[in-house]
Amino acid sequence: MSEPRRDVPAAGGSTPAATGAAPSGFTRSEMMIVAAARELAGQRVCFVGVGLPNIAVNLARLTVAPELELVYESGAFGAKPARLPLSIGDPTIVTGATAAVSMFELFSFYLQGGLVDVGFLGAAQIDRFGNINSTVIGDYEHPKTRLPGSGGACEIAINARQVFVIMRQSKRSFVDRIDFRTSPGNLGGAESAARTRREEGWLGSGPSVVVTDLGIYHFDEAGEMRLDSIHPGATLEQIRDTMGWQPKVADPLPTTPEPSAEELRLIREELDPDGAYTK
Amino acid sequence: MSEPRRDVPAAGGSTPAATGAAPSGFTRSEMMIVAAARELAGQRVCFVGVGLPNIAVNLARLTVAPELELVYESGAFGAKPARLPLSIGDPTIVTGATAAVSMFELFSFYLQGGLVDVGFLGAAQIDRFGNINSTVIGDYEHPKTRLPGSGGACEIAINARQVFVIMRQSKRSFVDRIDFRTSPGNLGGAESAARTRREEGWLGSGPSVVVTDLGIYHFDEAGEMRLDSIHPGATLEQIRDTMGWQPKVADPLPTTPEPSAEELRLIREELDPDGAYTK
Amino acid sequence: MGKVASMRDAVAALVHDGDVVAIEGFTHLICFAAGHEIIRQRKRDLALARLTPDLIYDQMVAAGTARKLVFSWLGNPGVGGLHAIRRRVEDADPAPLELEEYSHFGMVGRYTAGASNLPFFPLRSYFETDLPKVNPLIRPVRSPFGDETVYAVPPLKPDVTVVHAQRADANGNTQMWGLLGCQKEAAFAAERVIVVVETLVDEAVIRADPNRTVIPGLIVDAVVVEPWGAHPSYVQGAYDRDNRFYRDWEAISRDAASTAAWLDEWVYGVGGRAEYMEKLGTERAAELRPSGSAPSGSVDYGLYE
Amino acid sequence: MGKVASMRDAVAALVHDGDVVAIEGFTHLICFAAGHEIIRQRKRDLALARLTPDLIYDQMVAAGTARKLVFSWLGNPGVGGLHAIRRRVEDADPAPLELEEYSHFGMVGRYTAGASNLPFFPLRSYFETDLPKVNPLIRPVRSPFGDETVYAVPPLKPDVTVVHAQRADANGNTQMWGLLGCQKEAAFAAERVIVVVETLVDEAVIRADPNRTVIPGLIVDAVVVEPWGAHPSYVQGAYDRDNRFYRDWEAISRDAASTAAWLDEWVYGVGGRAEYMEKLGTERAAELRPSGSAPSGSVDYGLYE
Repeated sequence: MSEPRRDVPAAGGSTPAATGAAPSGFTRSEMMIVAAARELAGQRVCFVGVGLPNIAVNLARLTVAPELELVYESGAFGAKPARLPLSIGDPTIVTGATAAVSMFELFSFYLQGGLVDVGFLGAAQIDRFGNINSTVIGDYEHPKTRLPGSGGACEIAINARQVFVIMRQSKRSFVDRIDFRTSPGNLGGAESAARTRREEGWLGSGPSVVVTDLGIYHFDEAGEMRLDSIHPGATLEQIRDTMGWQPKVADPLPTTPEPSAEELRLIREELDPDGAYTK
Repeated sequence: MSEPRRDVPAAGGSTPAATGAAPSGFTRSEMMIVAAARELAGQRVCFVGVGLPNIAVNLARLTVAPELELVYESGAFGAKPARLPLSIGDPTIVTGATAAVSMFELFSFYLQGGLVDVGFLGAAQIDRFGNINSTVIGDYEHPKTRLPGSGGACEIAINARQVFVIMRQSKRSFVDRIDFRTSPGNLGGAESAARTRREEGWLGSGPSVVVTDLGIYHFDEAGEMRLDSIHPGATLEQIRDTMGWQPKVADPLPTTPEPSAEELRLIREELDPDGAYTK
Repeated sequence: MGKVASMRDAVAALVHDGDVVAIEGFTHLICFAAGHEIIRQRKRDLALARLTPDLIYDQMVAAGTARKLVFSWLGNPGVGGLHAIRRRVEDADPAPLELEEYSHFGMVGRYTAGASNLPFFPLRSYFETDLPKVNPLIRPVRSPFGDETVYAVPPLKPDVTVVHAQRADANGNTQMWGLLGCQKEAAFAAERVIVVVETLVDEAVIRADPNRTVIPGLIVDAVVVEPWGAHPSYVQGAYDRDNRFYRDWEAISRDAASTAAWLDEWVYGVGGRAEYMEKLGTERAAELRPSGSAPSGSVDYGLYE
Repeated sequence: MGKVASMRDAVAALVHDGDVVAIEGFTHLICFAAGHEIIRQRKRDLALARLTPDLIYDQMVAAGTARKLVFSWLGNPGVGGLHAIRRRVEDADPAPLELEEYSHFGMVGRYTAGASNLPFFPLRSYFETDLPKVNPLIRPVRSPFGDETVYAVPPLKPDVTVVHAQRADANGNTQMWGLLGCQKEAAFAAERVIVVVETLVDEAVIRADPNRTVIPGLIVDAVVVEPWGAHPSYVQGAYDRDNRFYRDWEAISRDAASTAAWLDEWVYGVGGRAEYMEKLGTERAAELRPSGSAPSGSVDYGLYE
């Protein structure tokens, strides 16, 4: 499962920076969702787990990307859920879908077959090149924390045309060196990554955006994360305090436009009326 | 398709030996079907095309092998045809079947997965070791006669636990040396074939019986065809005149018991009432 | 109307000279209507892929559309040979025809590798046969576990795959039942997909039974509504195989002139499938209808609101 | 009654200490009832295979049935961790647990190779990840076409696969709808297969819709009729996922003592699934029913007489 476990309230406490509302009457989670949705403009097929990516994708369909088609990692395609799905395999994503397919078909024909434009990944750890760890903290054989593992993440990273990462920032998660590489990003840099992808026949061109509770990062020519937009209310100091390396910062650095009234209405009234994911 | 094209009336003239009724009011085709059906005693799962094998298998279900299950090469399983199927993909084998599966599933899980006890093959040419040609007469690049080719025959020969061959005898078809090896039999002999099968991981143990219009052959310790039973009305001279090599003959050589009244009734009234295959 | 197009427009836009074309369907749902339109539009130098070329490729080869066949079984099942193809193969009459030959499972593996973007598909076949000797694209591959060697076939990625089905919606979400062959794999493997259906249905019909969907609209370029488009093959639940035509073809195709005359009358001489069916006559069509219905019954997906 | 057996008899006869056991189902149709019976019968040293071990394997691991997990994603989806498993992995408490780890597609490929009797399954995954470093059974394989190298996983052939489904006949012909996961592959790959169904149906129901059959009776050893056998997971059209229990498990399983107490009460303390459901209460069960029906509609296979 590619859903970022840490995005779910029950999964444990938020990081300090993620706590509390942003200045203008919307939460950091709402800003994160809106920012991710806007990044989906022009995209077509998303491979998606539930939780924040699901809401972001559905918001995008209602706003910037009406043509977006969802492939759920559980095998539902073209879902029209009658309620907000509570898990990646919620029966509500199957009833009324255009197709429900086996995992073999999903991973072979949809994902590896090259039909997926955008895959979403969460992470326990990410480094500056977008390499991701969701397997263990500490040593693999004797882990300090045993995390869920790859699920479909490593094949999503390799076969989705591009990868979107949605996760909250913290010193624990934005690290100089990840403990285990579950999903490859830009490896040691853009040039070697491009060569490797070509030689090994990857369909994907790697991570294209990281949306956090504090800002939006893209990857520069060196393949390194660069802060390209800072969310309203966040500061560069907060950004730096929640990362294990000194991030590159766009100059000038724009502020992410606030969620519009319509975007907020859609989230609050239609996509997550109980606030399960966006409180 | 594994059905032997030559078994079908429209496919062209019969060989001389196959012409005419056997002595006691049954045809050579009927004798052939009955002999093949009896050989199926104790078998469970058959991979089958239409035509003679289909009738033989259904006769066996009604007589010596009530537990027999049919896997049609077109993907129907557990068929209960409401009429005699006229082709391997006749819709009557699908309506009322217990399963209808894709070719991928059929060849991967049923056949290569090892569920098939008996596969049926026809042949344009067969040699003394049961190696089969259904591809070309003459040189492959410049064939004298272009035959249908393998279809599923080569994987049936390798993965069905054993192979039954049903074909009429003639000098053209029972040959010293086949022009092209489409489906492997006992290769150059039993010993090398057993070693090859073991080393290459075949599931099948090769051909176990050849039923013709004149007799029944099994394979001896050397892996060579041996005439084990001669049909009523056939002579050893006829046998030898319709083979390209001097066949081994069991001593004593029993005569195949004639079709029983019940066997003939089942064929004529239930399995092939129009005599499409058994005239 | 989404992707709905006429057969003429779909073939004109999506099938090009020189393409690798797969009109799939194992005995069932063979789209003769698309093959005939390709003949009428005088497409040339096609590489025709199909497990069982069947009458439709014999007709397309006779009409000069093809330079090559990629196949596993070449015959008129239960009847005889494919004589237009045999003339070209045995006598180069009127021109040679390139053959690239596999077994059924090899073809299925090729489509599966194509659909899955795999560089090869492994299978336990071809051992000790002459097929790898005459087809250099059947190659041994060594397992990285233990010492075993099996065979491998390369991906087959048609430029166009044509699939006939019982029904689809205007977006190309396609459902079929009965024998499924390898249409799914051939469609996912293809660059472009034409779906031809007996009936265009509302999206709600598709959405009522998502497990019945074999091909998602996502990979479909055109939906052609062409009832009887599979005749003389058949459509489960809609019409039977026209075995008489399969038998008739044996005589028609044994001679180049009678084959050409048949093409003139039944392909070039009609504007499309509707006219072809008119010519065939309602009586013959009526004979091919099932004798009754055999409903699948309905299952419940449940409302989860 | 063909292969119909009680859960107790099926598990006693078909699951043995030391077996490789797969109770499959991706979020849907997870057979908790079989897992609980395996716990009650105190099976030991099992190697448990599943893409997502989910709560059922956390419970089976907590109960001491397992020596090993073969898996791809270890968590309580949307909620948290699997704490009994984590205690054994992180702290060897009360004993170590062997892990053999793949990705989802790797597991699917393993079952597919097992079902197909292939020595390996190739896939485009694992490039530049650390997974092959910690699992020597993920190995590179070179394509015989061109220079490409992809990865391969070995076949997985469970001794027993358990599949939950909506319905089967007494011979084990099994139909399911909704998310299909990789139950088909896991069942064909297995030495023995137990099918657990909500409803036993007449063979005629199966035969009415042959395309709906996912597992043929041919490979099934026992059919267990156990309504609600997938709770707290779900059965499309029959009942919803009990998300409350998934959340509750987070607290229950964080502590070894409360986990043991839960097992005492809900597994050892009941004779089987019927008693478990009685204990759960009709009110909670009623809440899990779908809010209405969503019929698939019927298709026509046609009578061909």
